[in-house]
Amino acid sequence: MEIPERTEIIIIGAGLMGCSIAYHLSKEKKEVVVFEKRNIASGASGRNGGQVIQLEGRDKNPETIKARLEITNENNKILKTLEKELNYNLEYQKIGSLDIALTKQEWEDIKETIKAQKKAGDKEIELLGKKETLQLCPLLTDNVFGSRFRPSDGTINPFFLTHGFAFRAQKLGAKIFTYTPVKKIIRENGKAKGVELENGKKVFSDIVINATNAWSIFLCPEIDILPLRQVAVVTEPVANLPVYPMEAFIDGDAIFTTTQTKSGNLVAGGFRTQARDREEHYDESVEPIELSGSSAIFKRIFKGLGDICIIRSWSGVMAVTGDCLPCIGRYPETKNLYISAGFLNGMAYGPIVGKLVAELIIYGKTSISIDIFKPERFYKKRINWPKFYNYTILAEFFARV
Amino acid sequence: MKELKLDEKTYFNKISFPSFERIKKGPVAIIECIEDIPCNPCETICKFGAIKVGFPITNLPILDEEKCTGCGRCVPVCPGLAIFVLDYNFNEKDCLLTIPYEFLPLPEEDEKVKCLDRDGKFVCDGKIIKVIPPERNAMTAIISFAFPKKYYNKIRSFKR
Amino acid sequence: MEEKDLVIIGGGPAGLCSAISARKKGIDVLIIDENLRPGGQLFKQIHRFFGSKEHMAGVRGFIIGEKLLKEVKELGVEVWLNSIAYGIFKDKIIGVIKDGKNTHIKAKSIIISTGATENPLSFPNWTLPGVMGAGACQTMINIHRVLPGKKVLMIGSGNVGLIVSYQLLQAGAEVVGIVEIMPKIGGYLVHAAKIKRFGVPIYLSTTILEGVGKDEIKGAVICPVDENFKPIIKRKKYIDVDLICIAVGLTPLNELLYQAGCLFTYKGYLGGLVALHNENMETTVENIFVAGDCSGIEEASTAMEEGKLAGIAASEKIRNKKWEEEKEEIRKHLNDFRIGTFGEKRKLSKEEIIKEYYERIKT
Amino acid sequence: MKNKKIICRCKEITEEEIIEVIKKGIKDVDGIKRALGAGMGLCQGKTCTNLIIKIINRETGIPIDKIRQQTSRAPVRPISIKIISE
Amino acid sequence: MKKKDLRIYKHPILGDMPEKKKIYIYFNEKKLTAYEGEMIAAVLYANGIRKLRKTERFKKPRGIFCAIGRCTDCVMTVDGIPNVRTCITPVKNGMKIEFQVGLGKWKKKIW
Repeated sequence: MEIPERTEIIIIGAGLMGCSIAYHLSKEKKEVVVFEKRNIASGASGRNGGQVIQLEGRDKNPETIKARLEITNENNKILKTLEKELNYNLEYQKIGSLDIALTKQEWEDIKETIKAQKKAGDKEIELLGKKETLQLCPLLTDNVFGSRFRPSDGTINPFFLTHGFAFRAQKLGAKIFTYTPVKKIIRENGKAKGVELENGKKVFSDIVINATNAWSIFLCPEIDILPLRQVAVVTEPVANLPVYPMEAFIDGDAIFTTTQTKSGNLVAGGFRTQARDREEHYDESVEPIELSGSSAIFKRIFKGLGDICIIRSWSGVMAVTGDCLPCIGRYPETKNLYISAGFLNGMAYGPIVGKLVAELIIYGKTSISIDIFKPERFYKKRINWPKFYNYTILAEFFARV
Repeated sequence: MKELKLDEKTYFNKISFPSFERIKKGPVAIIECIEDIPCNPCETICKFGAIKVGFPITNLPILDEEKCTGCGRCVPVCPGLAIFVLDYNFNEKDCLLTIPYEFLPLPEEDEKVKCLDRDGKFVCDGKIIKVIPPERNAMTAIISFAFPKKYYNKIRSFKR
Repeated sequence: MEEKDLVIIGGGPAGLCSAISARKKGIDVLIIDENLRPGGQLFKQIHRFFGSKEHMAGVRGFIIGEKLLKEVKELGVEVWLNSIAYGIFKDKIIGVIKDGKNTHIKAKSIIISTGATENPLSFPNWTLPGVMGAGACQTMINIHRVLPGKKVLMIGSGNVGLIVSYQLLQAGAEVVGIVEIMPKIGGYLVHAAKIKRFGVPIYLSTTILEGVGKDEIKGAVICPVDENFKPIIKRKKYIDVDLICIAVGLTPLNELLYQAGCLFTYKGYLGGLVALHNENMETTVENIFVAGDCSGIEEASTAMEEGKLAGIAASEKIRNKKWEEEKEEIRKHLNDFRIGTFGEKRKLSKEEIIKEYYERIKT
Repeated sequence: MKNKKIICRCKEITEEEIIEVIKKGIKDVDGIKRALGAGMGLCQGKTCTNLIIKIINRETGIPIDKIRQQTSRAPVRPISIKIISE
Repeated sequence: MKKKDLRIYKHPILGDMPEKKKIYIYFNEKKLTAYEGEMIAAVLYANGIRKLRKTERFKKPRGIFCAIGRCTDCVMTVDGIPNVRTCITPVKNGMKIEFQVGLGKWKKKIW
């Protein structure tokens, strides 16, 4: 397949966002070319637990809760029928998710969060006491205080989801070029004209979309999106364990456990990273302390899983914006340039965001408001990110601002 | 189905096969090693300097048939089990072939055996004459068996 | 965290020899091996090795193994058995599971001698019990001393296929045949002659179409191929076997080298992807050395020489001394081995590796 | 299942499935792993990687030395949680 | 019993099998003789048992493939723990080995 001289739309990045956008645009008969530095789903889309969690974290802000719920609810709706639509096995299972409290303080925080989220209009979430939590998940440690349960959350195979979009998009005419890194976006007179590839070749287009998440800043430096490294371990496949996508805080770190795939591999991980400066967050090797630390999550959260074997570890880089919400929409001051980046929890967004970005490009507006995610909010705004950071330091940073 | 065939032609003209004159004179080593294998224990072990590999050690071993006494020391040391000793004049009608043997159970002296060619095909009957037990040669037994002279260049093995 | 001068991962012929040569230079050496005893594949090699007197020619592999073990013991090399080096991390930190405990060792220098892995060959029903690697079969009969089948079909006539067939005969099995897809055998004729004279047929230009059986292998369908290696289906033939062994080559085991960040190159004659290294067996990561099959598939004899070389070279750096003459002597031995039909190509590949090492280390 | 050739023994991915994905444009081992899960089973691709390379080579004509190979991550053997977490 | 024993007691190169302590293991409740130091899968193969498990997706039987603990084909449920690589796990007296179906079941109570 030859790289064309020009095309209607160029998408940079073949992660979940890029592929979902490519699919939705191709469906509308747009001519789409995707450039990817490595493979499909090589970045965060292939390095996550596959949790579909609508309101990850402990959001207590009614405004963001509403906006996030509106969009992720729609995402869940899409997921219900997506397997059929893409004709691809996605291993989607709607089994609910838990946010568990392992200390009294966490338990108070969860109760407060639920209060705030219910008040903001969330009718679904439940507060489970210790007994109910253990009933739902008898594997959990007896040290659990209680949990937040959201029944409509679940898990999906992140590889298959991304490939499902990619393959379908290709079938509809999209061209995906892997191992074809983009050097820069060509911008002239306030307009995006196309991209220049690493090999020097220029490809022109009417529209350019930056969907490179943690790598976004290299192409669109005006919006300061921070890479945040995550480490996880994967176990051998285990049959029939009552495990849900779970969030918790341990020693100030956000951690998660889940079943990554239907075949029963358990995944545990979090932002338990040894990385210090920005550069190191892109490092995809795993340190010994990260490997043992991530494995230890299983012991902290569950009881009796000690004999299950770890078969793999990985690290990958998520992305954080100045307010922890993604940047989606038209790029300020540069016509025909769009961005969809800054995701910490892409599975809950990918399918719907692809659809909304396509709507925005084709119709100039979206069926659901994405105002809260608009890129303007950080455009050319210097964020005083800490030079050395991990999750804990960032949490403090956000608490301060 | 095409099979790998091994017979006297495989080795003829490719090695310094002792001349028939020499064979008739008495015990002599037959070295069926026709590839450039980096290996020379046969040269090292021969007290009479009858086997030459030289340098490089991938050279094919060359037998000096006049120097060879047919002592048989080279038989168990060949990693390829490719050296035999033939005593053409064992008796009036039979010749005697000495081969390395690494199987159990060992045959017994005087035992009747079926003689096989290089492809393992039955050729004629024969008789075990001598068995040197494996312990003496790092677990390679040395067996001498007799069969009609006319098969001297055909037979290389036996079954019981 | 424990700190060590030299850690050798894999106590096969290469690893043991590098330990011996480094220990002789006064280096504190630790060998990590995942088996219950070191020696690697030597203990299943019950045949006599080729070579010359200096290289224990004519001695059986497992006897060489015992000799090396004795030497390692006498020299006081520390050996961790039943220990898994599960990862190499930054700054030469090795993760090891020893006695059921997770430990980390920081090494000044590491020699990776993890050996090779058998190549698979897929055909219908190759997943059934009764299909296994030839090396696996060799482990079963010579280490575990259990016959995994009584009537055997061997796929591949390289030296491994030929030698394991012979050893199957020694273990009391019947080898129904050896199939080879090429028009000539892959290994040495002497090895082929050893089994032919006991009546084992070697089918050339022939392949396996499928394994037959419901729960276990009961037979196999073999079939001649044309000059383009396409099976001539109408001439296929069913044979009764209960074990199919796959002997279609080896691939260097380079997972740890990859984790250590070493650069690789592809060399078909050496079994696939191999770590770039210089004439001292040092990889593109300083103070990480490689030796034996994991630096390219050759023989145990070359593995041992490479091991010695790596052992001395690693010692040079640790002690800040030079033993150039000794190394030169070993290189000479290596060149002695790398001649002949198989050796020549490997020698060339090895030279290319060293050349590429210097090209890539610059950039 | 009859006469289907399994390539990844752990996840039981067949040759047909791999070829189908290659036809969709995936041309390296890592890509096949991500698209199908081949090589992500208990053995972590130790057996199937070479076979997948050969299939890619046969289907696409890309020389074997140009086909990107799978990566490796610790641990190289399955290790129980209770041991590795210490 | 003797008839089915596929151990190689006498070997032309390796000599007689060294004497080892006799122990017993159970395969699906059937009592089998084993010798200390033997690997689980080797004991089963010695007794003519080559089907060690059935796979998850296609429900096909599997046995030993690599014999060195890499391929994970020989995994079985040992003392209630599934996915144990039996080709490199030595037997212990009284060990309970079970044919594993699919991913296996944790017989050992884990919660």
